[in-house]
Amino acid sequence: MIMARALGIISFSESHIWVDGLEDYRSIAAFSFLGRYRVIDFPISNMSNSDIDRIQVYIRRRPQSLVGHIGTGRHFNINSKSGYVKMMFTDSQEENDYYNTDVKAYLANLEHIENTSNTHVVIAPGYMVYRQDFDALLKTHIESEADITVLYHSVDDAKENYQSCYCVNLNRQKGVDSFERNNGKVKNRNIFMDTYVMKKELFVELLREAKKTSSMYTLRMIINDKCHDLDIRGVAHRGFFAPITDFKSYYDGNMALLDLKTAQNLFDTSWPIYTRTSDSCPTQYFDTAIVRKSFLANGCTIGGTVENSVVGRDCVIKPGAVVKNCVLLTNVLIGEGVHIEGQVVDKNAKVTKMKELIAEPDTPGYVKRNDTV
Amino acid sequence: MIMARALGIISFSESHIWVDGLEDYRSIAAFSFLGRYRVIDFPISNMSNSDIDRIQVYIRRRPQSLVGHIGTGRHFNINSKSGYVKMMFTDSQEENDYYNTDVKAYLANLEHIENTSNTHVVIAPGYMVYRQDFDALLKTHIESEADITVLYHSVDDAKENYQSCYCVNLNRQKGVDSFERNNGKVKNRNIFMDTYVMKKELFVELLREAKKTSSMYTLRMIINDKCHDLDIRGVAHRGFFAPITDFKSYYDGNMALLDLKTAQNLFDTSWPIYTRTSDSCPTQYFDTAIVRKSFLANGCTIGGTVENSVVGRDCVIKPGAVVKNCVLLTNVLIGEGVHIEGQVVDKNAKVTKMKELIAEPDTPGYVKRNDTV
Amino acid sequence: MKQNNMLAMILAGGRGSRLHELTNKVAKPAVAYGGKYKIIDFPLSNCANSGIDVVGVLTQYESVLLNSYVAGGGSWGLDARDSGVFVLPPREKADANLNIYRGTADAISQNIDFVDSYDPEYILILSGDHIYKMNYAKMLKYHKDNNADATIAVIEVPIKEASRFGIMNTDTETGQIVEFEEKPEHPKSNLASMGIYIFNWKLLRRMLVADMKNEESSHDFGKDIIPQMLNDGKRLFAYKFKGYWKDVGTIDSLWEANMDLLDQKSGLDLDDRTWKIYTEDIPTFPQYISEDADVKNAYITQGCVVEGEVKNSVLFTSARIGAGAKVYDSVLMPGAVVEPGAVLNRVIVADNVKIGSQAVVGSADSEHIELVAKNVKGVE
Amino acid sequence: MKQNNMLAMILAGGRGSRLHELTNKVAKPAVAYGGKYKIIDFPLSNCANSGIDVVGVLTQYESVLLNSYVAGGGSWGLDARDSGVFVLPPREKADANLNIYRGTADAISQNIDFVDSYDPEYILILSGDHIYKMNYAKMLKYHKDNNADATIAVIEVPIKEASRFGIMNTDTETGQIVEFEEKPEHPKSNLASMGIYIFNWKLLRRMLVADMKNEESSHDFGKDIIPQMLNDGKRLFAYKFKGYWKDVGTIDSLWEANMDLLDQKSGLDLDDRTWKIYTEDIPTFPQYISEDADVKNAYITQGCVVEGEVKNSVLFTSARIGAGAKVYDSVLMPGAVVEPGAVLNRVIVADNVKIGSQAVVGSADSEHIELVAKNVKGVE
Repeated sequence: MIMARALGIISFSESHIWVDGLEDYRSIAAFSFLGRYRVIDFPISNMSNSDIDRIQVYIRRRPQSLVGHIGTGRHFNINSKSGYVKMMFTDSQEENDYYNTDVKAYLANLEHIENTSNTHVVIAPGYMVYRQDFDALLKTHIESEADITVLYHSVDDAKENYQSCYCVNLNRQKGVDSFERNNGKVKNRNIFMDTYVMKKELFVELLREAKKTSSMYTLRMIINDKCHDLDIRGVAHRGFFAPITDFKSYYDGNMALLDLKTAQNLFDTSWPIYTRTSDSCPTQYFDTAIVRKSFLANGCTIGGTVENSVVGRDCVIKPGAVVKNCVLLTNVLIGEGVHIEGQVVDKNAKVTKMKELIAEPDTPGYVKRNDTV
Repeated sequence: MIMARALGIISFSESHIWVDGLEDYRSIAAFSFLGRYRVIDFPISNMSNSDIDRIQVYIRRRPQSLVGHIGTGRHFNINSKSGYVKMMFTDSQEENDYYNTDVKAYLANLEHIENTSNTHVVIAPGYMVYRQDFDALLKTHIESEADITVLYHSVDDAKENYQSCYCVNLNRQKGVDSFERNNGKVKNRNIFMDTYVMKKELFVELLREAKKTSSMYTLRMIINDKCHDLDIRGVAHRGFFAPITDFKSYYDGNMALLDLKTAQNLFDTSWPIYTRTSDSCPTQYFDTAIVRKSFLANGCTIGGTVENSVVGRDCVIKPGAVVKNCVLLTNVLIGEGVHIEGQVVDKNAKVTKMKELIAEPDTPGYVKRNDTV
Repeated sequence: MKQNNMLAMILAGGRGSRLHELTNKVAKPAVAYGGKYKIIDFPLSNCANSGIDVVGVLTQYESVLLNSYVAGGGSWGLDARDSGVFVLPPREKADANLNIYRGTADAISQNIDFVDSYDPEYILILSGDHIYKMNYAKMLKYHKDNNADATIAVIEVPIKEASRFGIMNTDTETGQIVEFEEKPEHPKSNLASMGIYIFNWKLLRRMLVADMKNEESSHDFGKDIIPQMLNDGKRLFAYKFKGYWKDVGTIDSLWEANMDLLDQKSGLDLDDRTWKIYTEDIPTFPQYISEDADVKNAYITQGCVVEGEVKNSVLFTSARIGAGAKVYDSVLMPGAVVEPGAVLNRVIVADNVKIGSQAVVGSADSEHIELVAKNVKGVE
Repeated sequence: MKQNNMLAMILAGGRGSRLHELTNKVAKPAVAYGGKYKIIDFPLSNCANSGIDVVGVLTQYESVLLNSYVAGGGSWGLDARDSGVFVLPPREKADANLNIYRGTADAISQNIDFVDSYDPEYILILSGDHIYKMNYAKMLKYHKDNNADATIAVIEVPIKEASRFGIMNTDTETGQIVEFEEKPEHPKSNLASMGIYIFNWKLLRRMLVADMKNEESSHDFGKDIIPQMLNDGKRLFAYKFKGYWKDVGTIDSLWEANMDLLDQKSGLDLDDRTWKIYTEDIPTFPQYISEDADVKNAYITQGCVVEGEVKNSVLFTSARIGAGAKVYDSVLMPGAVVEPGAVLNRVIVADNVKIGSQAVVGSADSEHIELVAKNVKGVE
C-alpha cells in the first residue's frame, strides 16, 4: 500500500534492564499486563493502528510464550499476505549478556530489513506501555526533515522513578544534545521512550557504524555519538506512559490504571489494543463478593473481597479472602481467609496456607510462578 | 474428540547427526525437500492425517525459519482452538552439544506434556521423510498390549547407507532386543525410524529415569536399557523412507523420488502432504526449454536443459544452461552456458561465472546459500 | 485416517419473531447470550470440540451479519485447510430459480450439492437456537455401534410437559425408536426430541430427493422424514442426553437461560476448560468495578464498567452501569448503557440501548420479562 | 490512523452463460484461470495489496462453491480481525422479501445495511470477471486529490472498437468527465470504462435510495447512476489505467487471456513479487516432467504430470498428459486428463474431464476455441 512507508521494529530491552522475579520465566514483552494483555500488545497495536503492516519483533531470550501469542498476526489486524508480524531470533547467544545487543540482532537479520520496500523504520520498545500514532509521528518526522526523530515523555518524578531509563537532553529547538542515564538527582526529566523514526538507509548505516565502533554498542549509543553530526529531534509524548524496566515499575504501571480516567486515556475506543483471546468465559461474582476499584479479566470466580487490584484471567478468589493493592497474573488462587496486600502473584500460584501476606505499595512483594504458599 | 488419544511429538536429531552445508543455516526439519516442501511437512502431515491434533515440535537451534513455516497450524489442517501445532523451545543451551538431549527438552516442557488429556504419545523425528498412518500404528500398539511400539524399515543397503542411523535388533516375536548404531558391516538391517508409540505415563516415567541415569542420556538410550524389562515391539514400515541424517542422504532422498512410481507411493492422494504456500505463480517453460525426469516447484522460468533434477521454487534456468542430477533449493539462478551436475545448490545462490560445476551423484557437491559463483 | 466423515448442518430457520426486536437486524442464531456469546457459538463450539470440520448454516433471514460473524470460522478454529463454516441462504441454480426454504428438510434438499461436495458418510442436523454442550462424536459412536440408519438425540422432560415436544417411544432395552409422536395429547414416554439428528447421508439423500417431489409433504424432518423412515422399517435410535439444554425461542426463555448462568447447579458450566465455548474476540479493556460499585451474584464480561449496583444480573460486552444505578434480575446486552440513578428490574436491555438517568424500567413482580429495545429517556 | 476507509464490492453478476458449461456449477468469478488461479483472485489480491480489508461479493447465482472458496478470506490474507470477504446473495429482511438483484446498482442498494455496518468513507465497485493488476490505493489518492464525487477507471481502446464499450468524454486537461456514452455508434473518445468506480459513500447512498424508488430506472451504474450524477453536475473523473486488462466473458476471451501468459510482452506478469496474486493453496506434489516429455512454451503448475508433448499451452493444477499425447494451443483446467496418444488443438478442457487415449479433439484452424466439457472416449 502506498501509505505504509515504515517497517516496524519492536526492540528488546538492553542488558541493564531486569525485572526481578517475573523475568525469570519470560521476556518483558510477554508479561501479563492489566490482567488481559501482554506488554507487547501495546507496541504491536500502535503499529497496526498506524498502518504499519510489516512488524519484526526481536527477541533475545525465552521465545516460547511470545511465539504462541503472536501467531500469524491476524488477531493484531495485520494482513498476513501483504504484511506480517514476525519473530526475529538471534542465533548466536553470547554468554556475556553485554554482547547480546540490539545492533547485533538487527545485523543478524539485515537481509530481512533491507529486502523490504519500506523507506523508513519505526523502532519501538517491546517493554513500554503507551499509546502513540506512529503514522502521525512519521509525518512529523518527514515534514521536519530531521534525520532521526525520537519520542520522550516529560516527568516530574524522575528522582524516585524511571531509574533504568535514559533521558534526552534537548536544546531550545527540541534538538537532542545527548542521551543520558537517569541518575535520579533531578525531578524534572525528559524520559527517553526508546522510540525512533528514521530512514531505513540511515538505520542500516548506523548499525554498520555501531558494529565497527564496538561490539558492545547499542543503537542508542551510536546515535548518542551522532548528536552533533545528525539532526536528531525530540517529540514529546502525552498521555499514559509506563516503561516496564524493573519490578516496581511493573507494579506501578498496573496500579496507575486503576484510576478510570487514566485507563480511558490509554484505551481510546478509536485505538483498539489487540491481544490474543484465551476463550475464557465471563467472570462470576458470588453473593459474598465485595469488589472495588479493580480491573478483572474474564474467567474469574470472585467470592471474596478485591480492592484496588488487577486480577488476571481465570483467577479464583475464595469467599473470605481479601485482596488489596495486588496484581494477580493468570490462574491464581487466593484461598479462604487469606489476606493479601501489595503483592504481585505470578501465574498458577496458589496462596492458601499463608493467611497473611502484606506489603506496602511502595515495596510490593512477589509470589513465584506455580508456587503454593 | 474421543478418538484423538495421542499427543504428537516431533523430535529433533541427536547430536551425532549433522548435514554438512545446509545445516549451517537451519535445522534439518526446515530443509527444503523436493522443491516444494520442508522436511517437517511430512511428520506433521502424517500426524494431522492420523487425527492427531495436538502436535509439539521440539527445536534445538535456529528456530527462525521453522516458526514462520509452522504458524498456527491452520495450513496443516489442524483446528487451532481444539488443537495446535506448537514450537517447543529449550531455553538453557548447554555449550556442549552432547548435553542438549531430547530428554532435557521434554523435561523442560513437562508441564505442557502432562497437562493434556491425551493418554498416549506418538514420537516421530522431524528429520525423516516417510508416510505412516499413526492412527493405525496406535491401534496396533494398543491391541498388542506392548509397552512401546517402534517403527523400523528393512533395507539391504545398510553397508553403504544409513551411516548415522540406528538399527533395531529383533527377536522372532518382533520384540526389540536392542538398538545399535549401524556399523556399515551388514547389508540387511532393520533401520530404526526414531518413531515410538507408548502411554504418556510411561513416557514421562522414562524421561525421569533417563535424567537420573545420566545427563547425556537420550530417549533411545533409556529405552535400550529397558529392552528386557519392557515389552517393546517393532513394526515394519513399507514404502518410501528417507532419513535425512547427512549430506548424502539428503541428496539421495530427493533423487530417489525422481522415479514417478516411487513418488506416487509417497504422495498418495488420500494422504495429503501439507505445506505453507509461498504464492508463487506457475512455472514458465520457454521455447528453448528441455526438461526430463524432473520435479519442478512453481515460480520457475526454464529456458535451458533440466535433467534428473529437483528444482525449487522461483528458480531461473537461463537458455543454454544445463542442470543435471541436481537439487536446487529456492530462488537459485543458473546462468547462460553454465553446466552444472551433481550439485546441491542452496537458497538464493547464483551460478553464473563458473561455467562447469560437475560432480558424480555418488559424491554430490554443494553451493552455499546466497553465494554467487 | 482423519475421522472427518460427518458434516454438520445447522438449521438457523426463519426470523425467530418471538424474540421481537432482537431479531430485527440479525437472524436468531446471531442473538447475544451469556455475556460474551452468541447463540450459534454453542453448536459451532460443540462441532469444533467434537472434531467436526465443516458446518453449513441454513438461514433465509438476514444472513448478512450472521455471515460476517461466522465467515471463515476462525473464532472456532474452523478455518483450517479443510474446515469451514458456510452460511447457506436459498440461491439460484442452473436448474432452479431463487426460492425460499419450504421446511427444515427442504433446506437440506436445496443444499444437496453442497453436502455432496464434501462427500460425508454421516450428516448431523442441528438447531440454531439451543444452548447446550454436547459431544457429537459420542453420539456418532452410538449411531455406529447400533448400526443405525438415523439417531435422534432425546432428553427426558417432565411427563406433564411432554405434550409440547416431539416424543420418542422406544424399546427400553435397545433404545430403538418404535414410534414418534409430534406433540402428542397423551404422551407414552417423556423422551423429547432435541432436534439433533445423525443420518447416513446416502439414505437421507435418497429420501430427500423423493420428498422434494412429494406435493403432500411439508418437507419437515419431524413431520415427514422421520415418520417415513419409521414407516419404511429403518433402524432409528434414541440417544439419551443428560445435561443442560435450553431452547431460547422467547424473551422469557432467553432471560431464563441467562439467569441459569448465575446458578452453579444449573449444569451449564461455561468455565469448563476441556469444553470451551469459543466466540468472536472483541478488543476492549477488562471489566472495571469502581470504588462505589456493589456487585453481587452477577456474570460480567470484558469492557463493562460498573459504578452502581448490580444484583442477580448478566452484563454483556461493554455494558456500562452509572453511579447509583440499580440493576436487578436483568440482562444487559452488548453496549447497553444504564445512566446514573436508573433502576432496572426483570428486563432485557437490547444492544446499545441507553436507559436515561433516574429512569425506572421493568418491575420486580412482572409476570413476563420486559424487552427494552429503544432508548429510555432520563428523568429530569 | 488506519487508512481502512474504503470498502470494496465485487459485482459477480449472474450466471455468465457465455462461458457455457464452465458456469454450470459455479458462478463466473469462481472459474479457473492461469494454471492455479480463479478469476476472483485478481480483484481480491488487488484489494489485499491495495490495503483494502473488507470485500463484499455480490452474486445471485450458485453462490455455494464461491462462498466456500472465498469464505474467511484467508487465501488473500483478508482474515485479519477487521477484514473479511463476504458473499452477498439476495436475502429476506424484516422489511423486504427475497428478491433477485434487479441491476448492478440494485445489488448495492440491497446491501446498504452491510456497507453501513463498516461505515466507510469511500466505496469501490469492481467487476468479478476481469483479469488485471491495479493499485486501488493510487486510484483513491487520485479521487481525493481531485476532490471528486466519483472516479471511474478507464483504459484506452482502439477507436474502432470503442463502440463496444461505455465511453468517457473528458476534459483532456483535468480528466473531468463531461459526458458518458454507453456503446456509442460514433464514439468521441477511446477511453472505455473498466467498470471500476470509486464513490463517496454518503453521496452514492443517497442516490441509491432515490434510485430504488424510481420505477423508470434499470438500477444500473452505467445506465442510471453515472448519467444521473453527470446530470446533477457532480464532479466525475476518469482515472487512466495503463497495463494488462482483459474481460473474460466468453470461451474465446478466456482462452486468449490464458495464452497471454505465454507472451512475455503481454504485460501481465504474475511473477512480480511486489504484487502477488494469491489463491487457494492445494496440497499436491510439484509438477513432474517425465523422461520422454517434450515441453515448450508452456505455463504449468503444481500437481501436473507430463509424459507427452505440450506446446503453447497452459496446464492447471493436477492436469495429466499421458505418453505420446500432443497438446497444442490448449488450456487444460484442474484435474483434466489426456490419455496416451490423444491429440488436442485449440481447446479448453474443463475441470476433471478426461480425453481418452488416441482421441483427437479441436482443430488447429478452427475459428473459435472448442470447450470440451464432457469426457471424450478413447479410440480403440
